Amino acid sequence: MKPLSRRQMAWRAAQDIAEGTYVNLGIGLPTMVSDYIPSGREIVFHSENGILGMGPAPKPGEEDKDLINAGKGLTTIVPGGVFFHHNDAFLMIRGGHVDLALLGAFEVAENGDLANWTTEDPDFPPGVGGAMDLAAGAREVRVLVEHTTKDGRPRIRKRCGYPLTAPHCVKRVYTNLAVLDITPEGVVVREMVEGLDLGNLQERTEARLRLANDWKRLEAPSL
Amino acid sequence: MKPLSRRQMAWRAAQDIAEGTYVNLGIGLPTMVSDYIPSGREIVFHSENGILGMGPAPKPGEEDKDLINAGKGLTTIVPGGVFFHHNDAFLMIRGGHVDLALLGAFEVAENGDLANWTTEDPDFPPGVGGAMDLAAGAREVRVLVEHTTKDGRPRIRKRCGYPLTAPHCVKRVYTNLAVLDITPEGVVVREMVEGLDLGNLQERTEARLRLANDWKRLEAPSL
Amino acid sequence: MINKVVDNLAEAVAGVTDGATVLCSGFGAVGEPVELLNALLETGARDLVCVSNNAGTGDEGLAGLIAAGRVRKIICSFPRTTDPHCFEAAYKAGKIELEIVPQGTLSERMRAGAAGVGGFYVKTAVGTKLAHGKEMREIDGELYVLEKPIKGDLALCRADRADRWGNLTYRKSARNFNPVMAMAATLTAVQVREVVRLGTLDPECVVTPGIFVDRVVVV
Amino acid sequence: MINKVVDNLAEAVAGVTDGATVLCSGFGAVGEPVELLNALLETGARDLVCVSNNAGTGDEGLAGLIAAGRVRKIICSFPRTTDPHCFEAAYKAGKIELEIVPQGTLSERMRAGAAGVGGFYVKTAVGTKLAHGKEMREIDGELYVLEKPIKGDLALCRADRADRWGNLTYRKSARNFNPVMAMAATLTAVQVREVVRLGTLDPECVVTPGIFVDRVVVV
Repeated sequence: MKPLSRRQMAWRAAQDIAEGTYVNLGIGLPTMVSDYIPSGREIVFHSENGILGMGPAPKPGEEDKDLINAGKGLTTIVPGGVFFHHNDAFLMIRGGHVDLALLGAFEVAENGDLANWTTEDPDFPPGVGGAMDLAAGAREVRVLVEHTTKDGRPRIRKRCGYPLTAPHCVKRVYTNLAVLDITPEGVVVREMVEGLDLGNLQERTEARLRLANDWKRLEAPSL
Repeated sequence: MKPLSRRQMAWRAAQDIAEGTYVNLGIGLPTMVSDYIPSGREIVFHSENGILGMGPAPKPGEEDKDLINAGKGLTTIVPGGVFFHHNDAFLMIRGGHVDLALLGAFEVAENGDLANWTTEDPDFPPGVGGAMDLAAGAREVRVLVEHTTKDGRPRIRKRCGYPLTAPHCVKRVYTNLAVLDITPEGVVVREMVEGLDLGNLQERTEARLRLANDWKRLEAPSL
Repeated sequence: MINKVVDNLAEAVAGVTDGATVLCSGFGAVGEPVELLNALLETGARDLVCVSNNAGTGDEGLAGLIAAGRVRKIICSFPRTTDPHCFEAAYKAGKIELEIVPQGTLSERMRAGAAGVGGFYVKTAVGTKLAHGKEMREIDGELYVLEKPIKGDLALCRADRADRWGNLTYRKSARNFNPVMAMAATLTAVQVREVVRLGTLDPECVVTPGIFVDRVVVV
Repeated sequence: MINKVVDNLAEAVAGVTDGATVLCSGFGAVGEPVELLNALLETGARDLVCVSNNAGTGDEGLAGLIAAGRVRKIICSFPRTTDPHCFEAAYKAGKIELEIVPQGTLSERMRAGAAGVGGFYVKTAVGTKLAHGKEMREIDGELYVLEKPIKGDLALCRADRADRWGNLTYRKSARNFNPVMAMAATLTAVQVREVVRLGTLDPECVVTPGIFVDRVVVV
C-alpha cells in the first residue's frame, strides 16, 4: 500500500479545481493546495481577512507585514487581486459567492457532517475563527484529512464524535488513501491508492463505503 | 403680521445647525437651507445617493451628469467630500450616524408624528423614497413647512390625517410663522413673527400650543 | 484564462428567462445601465419583476421595458422621478403591479440576499402603512419590522472601469445602487466605459471585486 | 473648523469609563491599534468587555490589557493566535470570561449595530453548540439562527492615512475589522500613520467616511 504524502494529498485536491473558481483554503494542509494548481489555470484565492487574488508566499526581501493570510503567514497578491474589509470578506463566504472551501477536519460523517473546530481539550480555550462561516456558507465544501488518526482510529465516521462545525456540508473528502464523495446514497469511493481493496479501506473507515463502478487508482507524482 | 418667505424659513433653520453636524436635507424647501449656513461654519451635507460633503450647485460649465443630489439636481462636492454606495448611505441614516434630517412635511402632529410621503391622491402612484428611513433613522428630525395649507387648514395637528412617515420623530418645526418644539409636554412656541400673539397663532394651529417663558420674535434678514 | 468581457450587449444578457427577477441599477438616469436594459428588451423576455429605485426615465432603458409591457411588477422606492411617463401610463392602465419599499430597506433587502442573511429587523416603516401585514418584534423596548431578502436572477449594472476578472470602479454618484445589486443576483452583467489590463486598477480602490461579476461589456 | 485630529494618545482615549464595551480592531497583530490600546491601559479603565477577532498577541495592546486584569470578558472568534500567552494565563486562572462567536457572525453583529438592524438571521452555527440557547427560525425551508447586534462604547482602530474630517484609508490586509468597528461604536478613535490636508484623499477611494470617526491621532 502506498499512502499519499501530505504534499500529494494537496496536489490531488488541486487537480479538481476548475479555472475561474473562487477558492478559500483552510489553515494548515489545505493552504498547500495553492502550490499545485496546474500551470496556466487561473484560480482566485480568497482570504477571510479581506483579500481576493492571494498569491504565493513573498520572496525574501519582498515581505510586507500588512499583507497576511488567514493563518497569519505573510502572503502576496497577484495582478487583479483586491483588498476589502472583513464584513465584505464574510458576505462573500456566507452569501455563497466563494465557490469552494477546502478545509481540514478532525472528523467527517457519512451524512456530510463536519467537525473541525474543537476537540474540547480542557487545556485549551476553544476557538472557531471562520470555520463555521465557511462550512455553512461556501457553495461547496471539500475536506483534506488523513484517513485515520495517528493511532489508527477512523476519521470518516458514521457520526462525528467531536462538536460539529456544520451539518451536511461536506461533498468530497481527499485522504491519504482515497477520494470519497458524500452522496445521498452514502460514502462512495472514487479513487483508492494501489494495494488497497474496498475491504482493506473499509477496515480503516467507520462509515459504510460503496465502490463507484468507475473507480480509479489514486495516484500522484513524487513531490 | 410678517410671515417669513420660504428663503427666510430656510435661513432660520440654517442658523440652528452647529459646526460639524452631519445633515441630510430633504427635497424642496429643505434643500435651500445649505445656502444660508453662516460663513465659516463647517457642516457636512449627506446625500442618500452616496455623497458626504455635498457642495452647492455647479457653476455653468462645471456640471457633471454623474454628480447629482437626492432631488436629481446637479451638485458638487467640497474638499473632504467622499462617495460611497447606496447601502452605506442608508446605513448612515438608519444607524443614527446622520445627526440631523431637515425634512418637508404635509402634516406634523403634536406627538411628533410626521406625514410627508403621500396624500393618497388616486391620480398619482405613491412613492416613499428615503423619507421613512430618514424619519425613523436620523438622530434628530426637524421639519420645515408652511404653517397652514394654501386654503388655510393647519399643518400642525393633533393627529396626522395623512398616512404617517414615522411616528414620534419630529423634534422641531420651522414654519413661516413660528419655531415650535415638540416636547413630552406638548407643542412649545419658541419664536413667533411680529404681529402674532399666542391666540392668533393657536387659531392657525390644530395642536394645542404653549408659549415658552423665554419666547422670542422670529426674525430673519431680507433675502 | 478568466475573461468575463463579452463581445456585445446581446451576449451580456443572454439566457434571461420569462418571469425573471431583474435588479436594475441607477438613481434616476444616473448609473442606469440603459444599453443593457435596451438589450434585455430585444431578448423578448417578458413577465419580468424589476427591482429599481425608480421606475424609468424618458423612453429608454427601464422605461422602454415598461412601455413594451415586459414588466409584470416593479419593486421600487419612488416610481415618479424625472419624466416617468412610461410608468405612469402603465400604472394608470392597471398593467403593472407596484410594490413600494423604503429606499434604505430596498437596498438592505438586496444586501441581505447577497450576504446569506435570511431576514432582518429594522425600525424603518414601523407605525406606517408600509409595514402592514409584516411581522413586528419588540427588541430592547423598541418595535422593529421583519424584512426579507431580495435576490435577483439577473442584475444589470453600470460601472466606469473594469478588468477581465470583473473588478469594478465607479464614477461619483453613479456608484449608487450598482455595488449592492451586483452582489445580489445569480447572474450579474455590467456595462462599463472602459476595460483595462488586469493589474491596472488599484487593489485598494476597487469597489466591486470581480467575484460578484459574471459578464462585462464595453458601451 | 471641523478638526478631529487630537494631539496625543491620552486625548484620543479620554472619557472611557469602567465597564465599557471596547471594539479592538486587528487580525492578529495586523491592523491592531497597539498604541491606542496601551493608552487605554494607562487610563486605568477596568471591567472592560473587549470585542476582537483574537485575544491579543505578545505583551502589548490587547494582550497588555488582559495581563493587567482590565478585561472582564472577551468576545472573539479565535482567542489563540500568534503568542497568546497573556490570554491563556488569564483564561486558565479563570480571570476572564470568553464568548466565542463565528468570525463572520462577529463582523455582521457589529455591522448590524452600526446599521440600525435590531437582529438578523444566518445559517452559520446552525446545528452546532455555538447556536445553543439561540432562537431558531425556519425560512424557506432552511434553518437560521437569530443574531443580535453588538455596539461598542468605544472603538479603537488603526488606519494608514486620514484627514481632519476623519476620512480614512487603509493598507492592504491591515484593513480587516477596522471599517466595521469604526462604524459600530459611540466613540471611535483611530491611530494613523499620517494626516493629510483635507481634499488630498481621493473621494472615490476613501474606505471609512469621516462620519464614523471621532478622534484621529498620528502614531
